[in-house]
Amino acid sequence: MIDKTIPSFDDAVEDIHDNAVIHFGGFVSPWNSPSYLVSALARQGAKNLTAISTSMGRGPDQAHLQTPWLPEHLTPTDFWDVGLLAKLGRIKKGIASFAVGHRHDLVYPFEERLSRGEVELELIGQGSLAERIRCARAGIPAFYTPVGPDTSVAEGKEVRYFNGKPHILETALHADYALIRAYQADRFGNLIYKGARTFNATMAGAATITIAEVDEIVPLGSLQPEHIHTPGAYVQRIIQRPKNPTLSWEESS
Amino acid sequence: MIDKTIPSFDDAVEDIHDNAVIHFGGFVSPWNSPSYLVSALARQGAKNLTAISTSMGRGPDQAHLQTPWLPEHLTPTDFWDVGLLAKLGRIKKGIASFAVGHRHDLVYPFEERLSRGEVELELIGQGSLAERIRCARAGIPAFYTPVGPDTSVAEGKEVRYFNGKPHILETALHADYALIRAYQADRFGNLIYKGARTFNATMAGAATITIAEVDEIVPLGSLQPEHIHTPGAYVQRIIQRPKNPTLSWEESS
Amino acid sequence: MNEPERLTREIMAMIVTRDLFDGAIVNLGVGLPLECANFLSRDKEILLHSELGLLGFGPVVNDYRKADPYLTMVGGVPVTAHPGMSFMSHDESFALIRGGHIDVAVLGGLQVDQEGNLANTQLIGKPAGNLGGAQDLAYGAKKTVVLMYHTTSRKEKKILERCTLPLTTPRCVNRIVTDVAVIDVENQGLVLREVATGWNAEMVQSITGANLIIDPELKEIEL
Amino acid sequence: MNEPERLTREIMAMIVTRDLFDGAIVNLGVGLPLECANFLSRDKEILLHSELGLLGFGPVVNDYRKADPYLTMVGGVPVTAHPGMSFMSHDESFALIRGGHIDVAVLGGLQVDQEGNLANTQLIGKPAGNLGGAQDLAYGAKKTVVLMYHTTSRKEKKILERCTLPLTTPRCVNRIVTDVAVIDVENQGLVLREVATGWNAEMVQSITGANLIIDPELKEIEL
Repeated sequence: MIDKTIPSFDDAVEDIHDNAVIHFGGFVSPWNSPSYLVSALARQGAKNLTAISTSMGRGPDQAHLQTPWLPEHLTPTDFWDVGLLAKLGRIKKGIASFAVGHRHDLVYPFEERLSRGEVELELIGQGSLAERIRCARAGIPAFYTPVGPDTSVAEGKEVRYFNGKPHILETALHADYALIRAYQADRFGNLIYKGARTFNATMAGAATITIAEVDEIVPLGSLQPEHIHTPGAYVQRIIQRPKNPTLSWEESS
Repeated sequence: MIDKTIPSFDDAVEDIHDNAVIHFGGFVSPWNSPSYLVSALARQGAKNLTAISTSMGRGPDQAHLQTPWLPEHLTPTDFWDVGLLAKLGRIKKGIASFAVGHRHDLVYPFEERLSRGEVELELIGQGSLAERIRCARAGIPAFYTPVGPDTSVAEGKEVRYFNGKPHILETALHADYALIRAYQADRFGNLIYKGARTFNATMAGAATITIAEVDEIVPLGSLQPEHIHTPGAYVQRIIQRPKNPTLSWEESS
Repeated sequence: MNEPERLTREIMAMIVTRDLFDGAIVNLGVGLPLECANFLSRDKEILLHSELGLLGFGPVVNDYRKADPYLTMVGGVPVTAHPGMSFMSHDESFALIRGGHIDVAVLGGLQVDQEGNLANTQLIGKPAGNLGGAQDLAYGAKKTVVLMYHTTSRKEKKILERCTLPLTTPRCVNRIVTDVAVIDVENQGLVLREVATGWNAEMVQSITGANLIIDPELKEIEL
Repeated sequence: MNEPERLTREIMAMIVTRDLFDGAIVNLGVGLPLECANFLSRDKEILLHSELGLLGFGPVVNDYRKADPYLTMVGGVPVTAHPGMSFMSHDESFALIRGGHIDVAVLGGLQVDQEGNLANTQLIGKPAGNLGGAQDLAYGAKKTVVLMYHTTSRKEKKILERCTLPLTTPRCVNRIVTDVAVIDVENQGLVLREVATGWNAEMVQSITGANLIIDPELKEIEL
């Protein structure tokens, strides 16, 4: 019998080792961030991580600032992102399209460490980041893209002309673990997302172990085959978010 | 106001020109083949076509053989595939993974012409075919794949090593038109498929003009945003199949 | 000589939306370009796209108590549901962009030059920039419109012979809409098409760092 | 000497399904491999995949009056719905294959050689072959099992030192299951693991075109 359900978030991330390469899904919102997986990884302590994420995150102190536009009852306290791990000094390298706060008064943990030379950064546009991750899922080691020639992202990369236009060679970004967020799952690991599917659906299957944090695990057969966004073949572990939010990332759930 | 609905199949394919490159969707079944678009194109008469299709088709005489396992009431007479166009001598070149009948007693129209040297064939595995078409949709001109080195499909293609393994360079397959089949559409061109989505969902958006033949056009707003498989941005024309099947490909609908 | 009044951000946005065609698929960058969402013509169906995998959404939510947290565009801005809306993954969203399926991208700009090069990602005093999806949008959209103030808050010129900041995307800008003018990037250079009320070609040229070719049919901006 | 009885196609299929692990994702080629679908253990959950974009479907439909025309696997064979089933596009289906997410591919074979090279696409007397999805499956699956008769209907050998037919995929086969033996492809060559009742290593070697290494624990095939 297939049952990919994991009993606790601590169990879900238990085997993540130092120096692991990790995909962090979502797009900087409490409703698409794998917050409980991030907080469990923070407690677990693995370090020297390479984080692949669209944004290097805001961290625990500023995460709530992400949603100042929402009324209080829609502003969850249980929102943690890769910035928490940067704050704790667990990140060695980031591969991202957003690395710093977009205003001068917003200085995030990864940015602080970057200024001090404590972390490495590979800045890449969002489209190439998404495609490089999708290639890892699809077994494609490299592709040529028309996006990036004559800009900073082209540095050190092969340039080749197709249809008279310059293209750069981009390589797949595979990870050891993908931490993603979905709305519903069944025990086979089939996933359904609510709203924009962001990097969660892109990263599912692009890592050796994909772990999905979901709002709800539903009985097998509840998800209509046509509606499944990510087939279970891409997902190794699923875990349901707690019904009552935990107040601090240090608290197990 | 956006309304991509076309009044007749003849109108839908009216502008397809001689020497056009065309994606033919589906996977050799009456329930996923764009049969009425194929028959309209047969009537329209465009020739010297390059056909990109997983199979070069069975043609009008043998199309019904595809479903010998089905009881009569489930064996539709209105099933036409690219083989009809091959039979009529409209195809100049095929790019496909199935080019001939799989038994000696099954000789299809494209195969007959191939034996006589009247048509050109580029035989390619199904995975590389699908990915090359997806790349056209995604604006990627070329990619490296581990599938194919040291086989016939590698002939004339660049070989390059990644992770110590040989890969071949495959290029995008863009078309002038994609003729595809879906289950439901709204006037924006959003599509939903029933069952396996086959090459229909792969080809949508991989051509300058994507034309979708659908079982039903539903009012805008009927399709739940999470359930839409192909966003309307990939589709230029939609047309609903007739309620009563036509009996011959020569009959307009 | 006192400078004539410049256009408000609302009027700037309206210039952009004025030119959108019915059925256009449009991506609005964060900041100033997002203002366009508030001035879409009701006579036209414009489909807005957002990078995180959202196409055809409705206006930005004004009453945040009514916000659906699962329905936000880039920047975390809540938007409304709209008939015909669809969701997708990030990779598909950028397939849509890179593959040329977006009609118009409206982006902010720090600098644009006469070759249509765009610089809009540098963050002064920061250890790195933020690229976001700007490179893909500027490359992939059939038409790229830069919506920006004509000069910086320190009166520095932003339209130049050659960008001095790191490029986001080379040779991508088709039109520049500012608080004083509408300028098209053509093969022969920057063509001044329209000026704000009270402005003339000379005055626009004086705050522009590249030579402007004056359209013989130069007009005052009208909405 | 009369040859001992060979195994039926049903028994051959059961040898393959015997070895599938609970939770395995398996793709069955058309023809003989498809027979495996009828002998999946009820004690294990095996997810069947089909190239056209179908994962986790149920048994092949026997009563065609009950067939759902929208639910067919490759070859147009009608199958049944199953809880946990999902559908996808052709490109995603092959991302799944090429990306290494299929545990076992069971393919037919015309020839297999001692390096694990596979030839299974040539069609004698035809102007071209059919590649289908075999190249991707043979490459992408974590384990590739070839299920075929040990010799052709004309008694020609099919397990060879080197394939003479055009290769489908080089160095891809892990195990060969035939109507007389189970043979693994190892670094050192072909290892004979199991033989059918009444057969011994010598007899299998006599109809095999490559040297067989005899497993010291050679067994009679049991299900």
